[in-house]
Amino acid sequence: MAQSIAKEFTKGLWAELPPFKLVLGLCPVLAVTQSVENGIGMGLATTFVLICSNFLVSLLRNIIPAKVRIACYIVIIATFVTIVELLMQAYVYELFLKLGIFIPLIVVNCLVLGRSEAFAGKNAPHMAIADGLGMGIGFTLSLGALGAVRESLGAGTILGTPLFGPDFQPFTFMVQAPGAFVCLGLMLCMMNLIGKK
Amino acid sequence: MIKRSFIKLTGPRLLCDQVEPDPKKPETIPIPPRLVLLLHEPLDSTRETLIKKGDTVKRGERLFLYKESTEYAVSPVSGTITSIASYTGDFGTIATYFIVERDEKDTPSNGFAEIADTPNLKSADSFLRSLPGAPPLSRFTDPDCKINTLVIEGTDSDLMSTTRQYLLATSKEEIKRGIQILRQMTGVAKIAITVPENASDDLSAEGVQVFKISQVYPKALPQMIMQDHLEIIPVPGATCEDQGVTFMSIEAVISLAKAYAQKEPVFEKVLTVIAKDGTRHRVKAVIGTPLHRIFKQFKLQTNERDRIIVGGPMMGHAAYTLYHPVGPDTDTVQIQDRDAIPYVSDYPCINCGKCVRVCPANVPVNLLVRYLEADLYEEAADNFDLQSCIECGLCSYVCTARIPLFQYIQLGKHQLIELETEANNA
Amino acid sequence: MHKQNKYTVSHAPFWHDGDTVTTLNQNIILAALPAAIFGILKFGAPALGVLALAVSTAMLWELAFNFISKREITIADYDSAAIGLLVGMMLPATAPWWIVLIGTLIAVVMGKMIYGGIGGNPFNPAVVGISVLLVSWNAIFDFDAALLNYEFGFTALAPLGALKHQGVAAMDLFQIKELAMGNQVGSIGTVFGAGIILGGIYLILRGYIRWEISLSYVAGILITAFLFRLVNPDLYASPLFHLFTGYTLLGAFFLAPENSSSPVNLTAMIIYGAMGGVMTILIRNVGSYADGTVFAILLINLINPLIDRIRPQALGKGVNNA
Amino acid sequence: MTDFFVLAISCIFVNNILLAQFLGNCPFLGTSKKMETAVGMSMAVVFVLVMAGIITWMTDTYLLKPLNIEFLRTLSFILVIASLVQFVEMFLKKSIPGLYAGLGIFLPLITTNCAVMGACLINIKEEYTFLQAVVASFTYAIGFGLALVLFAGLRERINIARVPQPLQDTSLGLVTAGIIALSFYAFKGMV
Amino acid sequence: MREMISMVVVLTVLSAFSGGLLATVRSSTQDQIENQVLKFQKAPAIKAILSDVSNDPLQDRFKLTTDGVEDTFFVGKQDGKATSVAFETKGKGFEGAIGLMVGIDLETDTIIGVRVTTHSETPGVGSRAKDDPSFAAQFEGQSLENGFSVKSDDGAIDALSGATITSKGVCIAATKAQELYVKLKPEITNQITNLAN
Ligand SMILES: Cc1cc2nc3c(=O)[nH]c(=O)nc-3n(C[C@H](O)[C@H](O)[C@H](O)COP(=O)(O)O)c2cc1C
Ligand SMILES: Cc1cc2nc3c(=O)[nH]c(=O)nc-3n(C[C@H](O)[C@H](O)[C@H](O)COP(=O)(O)O)c2cc1C
Ligand SMILES: Cc1cc2nc3c(=O)[nH]c(=O)nc-3n(C[C@H](O)[C@H](O)[C@H](O)COP(=O)(O)O)c2cc1C
Ligand SMILES: Cc1cc2nc3c(=O)[nH]c(=O)nc-3n(C[C@H](O)[C@H](O)[C@H](O)CO)c2cc1C
Ligand code: SF4
Ligand code: SF4
Ligand code: SF4
Ligand code: FES
Repeated sequence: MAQSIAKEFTKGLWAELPPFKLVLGLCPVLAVTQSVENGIGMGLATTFVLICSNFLVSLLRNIIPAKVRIACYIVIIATFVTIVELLMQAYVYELFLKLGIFIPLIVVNCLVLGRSEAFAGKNAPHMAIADGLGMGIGFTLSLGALGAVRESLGAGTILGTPLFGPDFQPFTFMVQAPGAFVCLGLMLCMMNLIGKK
Repeated sequence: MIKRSFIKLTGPRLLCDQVEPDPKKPETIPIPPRLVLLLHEPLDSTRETLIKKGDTVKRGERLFLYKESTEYAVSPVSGTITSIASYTGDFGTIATYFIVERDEKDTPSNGFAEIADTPNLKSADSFLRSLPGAPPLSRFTDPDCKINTLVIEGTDSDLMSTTRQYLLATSKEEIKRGIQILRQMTGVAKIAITVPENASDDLSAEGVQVFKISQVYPKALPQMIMQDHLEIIPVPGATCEDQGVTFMSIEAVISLAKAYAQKEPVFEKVLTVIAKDGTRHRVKAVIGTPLHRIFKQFKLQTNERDRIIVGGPMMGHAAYTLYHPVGPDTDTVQIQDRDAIPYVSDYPCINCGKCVRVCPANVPVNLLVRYLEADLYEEAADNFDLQSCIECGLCSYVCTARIPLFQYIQLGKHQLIELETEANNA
Repeated sequence: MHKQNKYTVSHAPFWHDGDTVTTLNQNIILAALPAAIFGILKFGAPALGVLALAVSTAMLWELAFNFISKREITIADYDSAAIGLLVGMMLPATAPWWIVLIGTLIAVVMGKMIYGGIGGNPFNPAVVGISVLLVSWNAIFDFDAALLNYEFGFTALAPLGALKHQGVAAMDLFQIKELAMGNQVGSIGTVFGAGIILGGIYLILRGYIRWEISLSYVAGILITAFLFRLVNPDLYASPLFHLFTGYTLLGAFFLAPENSSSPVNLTAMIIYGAMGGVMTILIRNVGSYADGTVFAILLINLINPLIDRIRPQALGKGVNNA
Repeated sequence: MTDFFVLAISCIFVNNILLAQFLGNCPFLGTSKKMETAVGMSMAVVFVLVMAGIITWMTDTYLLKPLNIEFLRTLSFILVIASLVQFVEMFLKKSIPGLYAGLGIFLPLITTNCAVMGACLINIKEEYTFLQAVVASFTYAIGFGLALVLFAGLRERINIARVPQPLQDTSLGLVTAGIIALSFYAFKGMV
Repeated sequence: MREMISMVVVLTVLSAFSGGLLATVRSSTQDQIENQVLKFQKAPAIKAILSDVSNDPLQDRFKLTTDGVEDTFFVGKQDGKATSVAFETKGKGFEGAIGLMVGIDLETDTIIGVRVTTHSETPGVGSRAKDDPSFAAQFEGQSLENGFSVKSDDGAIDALSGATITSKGVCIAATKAQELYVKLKPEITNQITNLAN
């Protein structure tokens, strides 16, 4: 039992690491990873929604009629997204401004709905939480890593701390839109290389 | 053979050779003691053949491999069969060869003589298929083809070759007689003859249309003639016969005339042999003569890794042995020095577009080759016009990346047929 | 049985016109030399340094990629050398070494090698390299600042920069003839318009680039600039001014006709070239950038696969079996 | 009129929803391997985005704002879009089966497509009037389709090139998308 | 039929629950959110501009409506007397709108200072309008008789190198502030008197 919880948790960290292994939920990954802070913030917001919605969906899985399940999932997810939205506005407003439209868009993040549909709707609550937590942490780490690469090259800093000397002229391509695609593509290539070995 | 001109705005303009103004008579090659006869039917080692090693054959006798065989070879000499074996051609096509050891008696077979009084399509087809020039008589008897046009090719379709032009210029009488026989025999409505654009057209009196063919390669190819002169657009994937047109070499016409005149098939084939240095020898050799006999006559040296080309440089094929025989349709043979052989590469297409510019059939070769390389034959045929290719070889000739494009295309067409048969069998 | 020679057996055709990828690239480099050498004479040793570093690093990046991906070594085809040279020619002589290094890395690896090497790249590699540099270190391409320490015998102002800042009045500072002869401030290999045209004509005559693309590109530039000027001569510069400044001519003869990323059919080539010219002028006259050539070329590279579907019907296509 | 033209140019090119706003990337990568699917998806997006743009604009203007419950925007928009897609699907299935056969498989994908939801939210954020919202929705969708179709054209070629194994497919697709986004810099500052 | 009912019931209950939950969260975060908006978007700029005031300008604020647009004005006082006012205007930059807080001395009608509040300019290029104090300093002490423009438009402002468009955007915003101030001066004075009472 414990082992399988551990399994559900760890699969999100490598075997099904979003967004690399499941190429879903790309928009926030690309749009908000100019910095580590943004990436992790977005990741945590998504994780919160993932865990809560996974839990509630799983709890209600026997009550929700199959035909309206997607609608119910959407209501549940949207509720938690709005809660995150409000909480972030109230307590981490600066981050909220940077993430902008992508916070409400968690509601359509294919990853969140995908987990409800593929996992939470069929499994017990504790498993669903483990799954949500694993996927969420995997997602957060991915966003953080991407943010780290982009921020360090594109701005010469990590979490705002300068990495290089004052003469350094940052590789701004990395923090711009095209750089996001290129960076994610190259990271995916790295993952493929590592995965093959 | 570096052919690139310095200024190349418009791509290459390859001109077919023209026969010399006052051609010499061909030199006759003595009939060799042993002849190699090719038969276009595979040998099945599990079955007993009709003809066996040690059998004797008469001059003009037809050799069938099995009882129900329709393909046959004709022995130009009387003698003994000393061996029967398989011969591998392009794309794994398997033929069979016989070796006939000539005897001194030279006994004729009188099969053809019996029916030679009244020229008739069916009997001609059953005796004269391997006349010099290889008349496509079976096409007329094939109920699936409704042939209404016969085009006699007095022009050589490939570069370097001048054999047909030579015959056109020197055998007017036979040609006229041959055309009469053909008209009578086939009843075909329209007969045309192709001549080089600067030749005199004193054949028109015969009620034969004369097509003047540009010297520019590949204007003398059957599909080009259909398009330019018959105004029939060749349909991709269909043969000329499917569209009611058949092409016949001028030598076939001449041989038919001679055969009916002397009531015996003829065996002597005219061909042009081109040495490494480009000197030409016009030759008359019996069908089945191994090439090395001819080379010996002119003291032509061949070395390891040279290339022996049967046919022209654009569409011919390379023989792997000097024992390759003169066939009914062998018009040209040339030896290419190993240092003149252009290399091919497995580079990817760099999209330079030269092939597209040069292709007479507007095939998007640059894209086609990518699909062929990826073994996507059906897609290649559906979207990239594989079947429109008329096999002129120009794309390979110009390819900057030196991809064997023409080979890929032929392979693709071959694979398509395989896929189709597979689908039909399933 | 006597010994048989082994003959070469392969498929027709048995002749070839003699072109190879190597000769193609050698000729492109040769054609680029007049403009490049002019740049070296004008900007001195630093220009030579940039070009040499660009060519050598471009080849090294390809070599490294060949090693890492365990593929055949392909640098002998001079393709990377040509890419490196073009990247170098688009940089100012004072570009720091690391800019050159990063520029060729992106051009060769991201522009070409990851697509499977020569022939696979959907975008012009040199243009990919330069455009990434441009959006990252915009200041490097501020030619006025870059060439501050040079003494020239002519107006030492980058023409397109002056046009963007001072408006069309800036045109009076320059004479077309002077611009064409290379008496202007700019990157190493693009100031000498006449030299680029010379190289372009050489390539066209020798059939190494598709003339349809180059000519329609130039026509697109001239016609669009002319139309803008017709509408408001007080706002927009003349066609010839646009032609002989910035990367225009390099774009027309060396960048747009890059084989792999451009179309091969007539109509498509003309649309492609003309679009490139039109977009270049649009960016200069309406958009943000002083010189829009590289983005215009990326854009036409992008539409290439779609427009190259416009091609003549293949023989017999669509004919019913009569 | 010129205002709408400028808005249209802005939405199609300058602020392209995919390449400048980062919305709708999953279908961008997922449906661009073949030209056919790219065209199908593009048409489906045009269809749905215009309707969703109109309905969400009305929801926001006539329901959420008057009742001062804008905090329910996310919830109401996603519900409206999801039901709209359901409805369109049923309608097409019954009435225009031909179109349904073409678009059918793409419709469910659209529910979870940032492009649709995102464009609706942008309409509100930018405080567009009704007509502006309609034009913006339509032209955002056109911009989406344009980018998708161009991308598919490239990918069809890339797919048959000799791409090193670890880069194949999505990885190289992303890098290519990056260069496409770079090429759209051409339109910077044009409106 | 039973299924139908259960579908409707489940959806309704879920929606009601969601609405209730959200309304609760909303009401408990509302004030906090408003504070945050002021604090993060306006406060730093206002504090920087109205640095030597004795009151809290965030508290002493009023709203005015012109042409249907509502603007908030923040009043700075010294020794209980209103000496300055700050408000925000917008200009169009390279990537989008640039928000500019403009502080004005009520007596001399000159600019005390300006600060960029919100923008989406390129990091390292246009973003220097916000980060580079020397750019904003050019506006200090300028009179409000005319608008502002960069030198290439025959104005007096030195553009940021490589970011002329951003610079123009800031000038547009400053010019708007000037126009607004000239137009609203009487009303502003009015409101300030009201505020004092
Ligand atoms: C692999 C590697 C990457 C480097 N990347 C950068 C870089 O991106 N930016 C930079 O300013 N310096 C970079 N450096 C250079 C050093 O960090 C150091 O700043 C430099 O040697 C000092 O040179 P300078 O004083 O001439 O600027 C890099 C060095 C190495 C070895
Ligand atoms: C495909 C093929 C390959 C042959 N290879 C040889 C060979 O290697 N050596 C040989 O002596 N004869 C070879 N022959 C020829 C016959 O075996 C026979 O020897 C030939 O007809 C002798 O001809 P000649 O007397 O003119 O040399 C070959 C024939 C064919 C069709
Ligand atoms: C990646 C990139 C980002 C840019 N960002 C800005 C910007 O934020 N603000 C701006 O005014 N110009 C920006 N530009 C525009 C260029 O700097 C352009 O040259 C400028 O509009 C003209 O400014 P200049 O006259 O000072 O060179 C950017 C250019 C690039 C390549
Ligand atoms: C891989 C590499 C990247 C570099 N990138 C930068 C850069 O982005 N900005 C910069 O000013 N210098 C860069 N440098 C160069 C280094 O910092 C250089 O010594 C000084 O910038 C020269 O003033 C780079 C050096 C290397 C080796
Ligand atoms: S190409 Fe045409 S003429 Fe030639 S053999 Fe085939 S069908 Fe006959
Ligand atoms: S061989 Fe090549 S050039 Fe000739 S028709 Fe076929 S595709 Fe065209
Ligand atoms: S000639 Fe060769 S390299 Fe050039 S486009 Fe054709 S196939 Fe490609
Ligand atoms: S996350 Fe945007 S479409 Fe999937």
